[in-house]
Amino acid sequence: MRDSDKNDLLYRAAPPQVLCVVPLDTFTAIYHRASGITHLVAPPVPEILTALGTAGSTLDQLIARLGDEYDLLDGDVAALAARLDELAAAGLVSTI
Amino acid sequence: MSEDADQHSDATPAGGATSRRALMLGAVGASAIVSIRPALAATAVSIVHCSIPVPDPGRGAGWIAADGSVVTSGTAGAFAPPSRPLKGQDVKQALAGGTLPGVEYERSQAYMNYVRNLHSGTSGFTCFASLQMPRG
Amino acid sequence: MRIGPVGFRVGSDWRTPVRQLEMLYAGYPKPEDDVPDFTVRLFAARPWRRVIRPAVMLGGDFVLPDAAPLPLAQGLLAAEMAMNLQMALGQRHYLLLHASAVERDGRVLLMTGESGSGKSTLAALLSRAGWRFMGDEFALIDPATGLVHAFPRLVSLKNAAIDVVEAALPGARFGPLLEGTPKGAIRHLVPGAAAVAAMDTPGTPALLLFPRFGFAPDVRPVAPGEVFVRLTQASTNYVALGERGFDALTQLVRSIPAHAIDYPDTTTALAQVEALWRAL
Amino acid sequence: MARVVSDGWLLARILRAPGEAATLDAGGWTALLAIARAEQMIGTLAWRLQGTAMPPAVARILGDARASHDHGRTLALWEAEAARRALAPLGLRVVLLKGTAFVAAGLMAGQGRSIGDLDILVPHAHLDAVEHALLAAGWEWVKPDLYDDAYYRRWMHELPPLIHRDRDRMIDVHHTILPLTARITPDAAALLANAMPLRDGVAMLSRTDVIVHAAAHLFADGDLAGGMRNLWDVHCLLREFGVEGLVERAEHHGLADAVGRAIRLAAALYGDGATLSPGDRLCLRRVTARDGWGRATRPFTRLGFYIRSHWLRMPPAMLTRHLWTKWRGAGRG
Repeated sequence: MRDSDKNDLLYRAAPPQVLCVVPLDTFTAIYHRASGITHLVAPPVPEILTALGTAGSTLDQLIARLGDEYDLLDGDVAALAARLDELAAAGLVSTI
Repeated sequence: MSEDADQHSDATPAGGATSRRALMLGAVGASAIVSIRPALAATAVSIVHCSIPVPDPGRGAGWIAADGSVVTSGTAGAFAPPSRPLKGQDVKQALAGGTLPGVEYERSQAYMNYVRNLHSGTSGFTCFASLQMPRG
Repeated sequence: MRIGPVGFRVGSDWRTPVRQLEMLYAGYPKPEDDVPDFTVRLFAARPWRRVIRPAVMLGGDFVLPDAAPLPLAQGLLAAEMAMNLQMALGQRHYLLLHASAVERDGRVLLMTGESGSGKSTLAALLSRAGWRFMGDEFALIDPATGLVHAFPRLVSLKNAAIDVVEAALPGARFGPLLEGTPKGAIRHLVPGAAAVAAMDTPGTPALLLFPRFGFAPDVRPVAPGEVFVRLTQASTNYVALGERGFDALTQLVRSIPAHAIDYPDTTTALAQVEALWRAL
Repeated sequence: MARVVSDGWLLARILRAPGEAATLDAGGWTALLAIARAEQMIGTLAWRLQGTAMPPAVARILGDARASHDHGRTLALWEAEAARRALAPLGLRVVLLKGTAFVAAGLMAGQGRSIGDLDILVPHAHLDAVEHALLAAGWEWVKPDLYDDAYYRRWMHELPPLIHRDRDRMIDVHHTILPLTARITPDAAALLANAMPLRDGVAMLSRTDVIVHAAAHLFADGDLAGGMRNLWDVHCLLREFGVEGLVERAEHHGLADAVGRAIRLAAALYGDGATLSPGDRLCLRRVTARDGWGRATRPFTRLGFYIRSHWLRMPPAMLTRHLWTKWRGAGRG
């Protein structure tokens, strides 16, 4: 997929009621009720899930929202896209 | 467990109201999610058909040295990684004293040393573990 | 027979393994309501293999198609393996941790590690030093209460551990010495009468250790994130329990300290354990 | 109770009339649980006996079975969702088959049912696109064997099985409901055209087609393995959907015989009984071949049905070639 296509994609986080989130240390354990799968995640994953929400955001909207909330040490859209791809593969984010 | 979720979102802006928390998005090739898989595969399918990626795509690319460590691509004496993940069944046979199919002895030894060094949290670990645990 | 809260029924094409089980599990009660949780069957692959080079196949409610048969001389081991298999594949009430467990003052020490880490040996030795033996293979965590339930099946001692424990527990009862099994020499130790008498009393988890035999003495804390992943891999039914497993495991990980201990000999290990226990 | 019948009939009797569980002693319960586990119907039994009086140990075991089924249902529905997400960019809806369809639609047949693979039906013309989309979404081929692969692609009604690399779950992608080698050719286009939507991008076969498929799967394809469960499916589907239009639809697909037999056997096992032919009785003998230890019994009846299943699927010369290749393959392994 070309990057221009990716910018138009709407990413949606799994709704909070299907996630059970337990911070352990730098890692956070997430039980995804819809899939029955446990994920152990590191930052910035919990932050992305919170900022993304279920309404749907584009990459640019999401990175702007994260920038409002945090000091982004590497404001790299490609890196954010990689994180979202990973989240989509895990089923915690959908693009459809 | 909903309290936990609340607790977590409270904890997120740690550092107080005056300074915002720093956040790294990480590198493109890095990985921030480990999905937990069954420790003992409950069906024959997963034991025979599980696979071990060499090296773990979550931990970046590289070649495999003779001792199984992941080194910079092109390092002398190291081997380019296999194009496809190793199959559980092939690894099982190699563990019993053979070589991996379709590769020469030294290369097989290097890949197998990588497999032996796998630890939990790494892709392929569960496959390797289940191959070693024929019983519960 | 009933081991801890779990009832088994064992059927066999041969008399010997059943007789050995009856002898070794003589002090154990019958299953609750006489309805066992699991059925285990030891059977011949072909009818004539009952008598000619008899080979024991493992059967029951839950089976691994890959499991290789064992010679009849190791029939007792086959029965134990088949029972473990029912637990590993079929247990859906308790979160199973591949761990040994001992209890003192109602509080439980859990020890988990690969085969050869010494968790069985240490549990057997601690049971002589004022601890109640709860099990050497599976610790059962009740997701509803977070308590550890005992599963005091026969202790499976391997290779060098056989001599160590025989010397330390001179009055104990043992099964026959099984040579040349897939895991080397194996001898089963019968848990003490006190362990069986108290097996219906659960305990509160208090400390988790990851022992490792054959290294210079070392004790280091293990972070909760790592403990969590290691325990999911030390549990055969974590994934199958779904959210109940997640709740039970995250609660356990957040409520008790965890340490890795390396030890060159069992005397060192027992001292390490007592020191960590006192520091709780 | 005059005599404890410890074969598949014990399970059938309790599923038909849960009240009769009150007559079971400890041995009867033990046999019932072993048979239900062996037939992969312990979840169905647990659901059916909910609220019935039983010993505490049995209540505990069946309670665990219900929890286990709930988790299995979650996993099955998630696989369907994963397939939907993978195929949505192609503009294709996922037509769910078998167990996953039953739980997705909330049918009685799905209550407590164990579900293994995900089975879906897609148009034959889109098979290549579907294959690529699934491979891109993390599914991988299970069988590396070239003969098997070529065999599947040429003769079977489905793609060679795929397994998901992270979730270890298999998907069977069907383009029709019987192998192309079978002598009967159901109308696959009609199956797709009449599928009932369940939600966005997800559908299941129509009320009549779903029963036709269950019957086809049992008699024209399989060797009756899992017959107790499949006939329970048929029994539940008939209860909820009735028989209106069923005969005409079965005839349209060329499966009137299979559907007729499925209705008779389901009624004999789980319903009000039926007039049975000698062939029906033989089928029931095969289906209920289980003892109180959960062991498969009646080996010759089983073997007969195994050979019959291949006979139905393949012309004789092809069958010989197939068995020969498989036999040589087994020898090599």
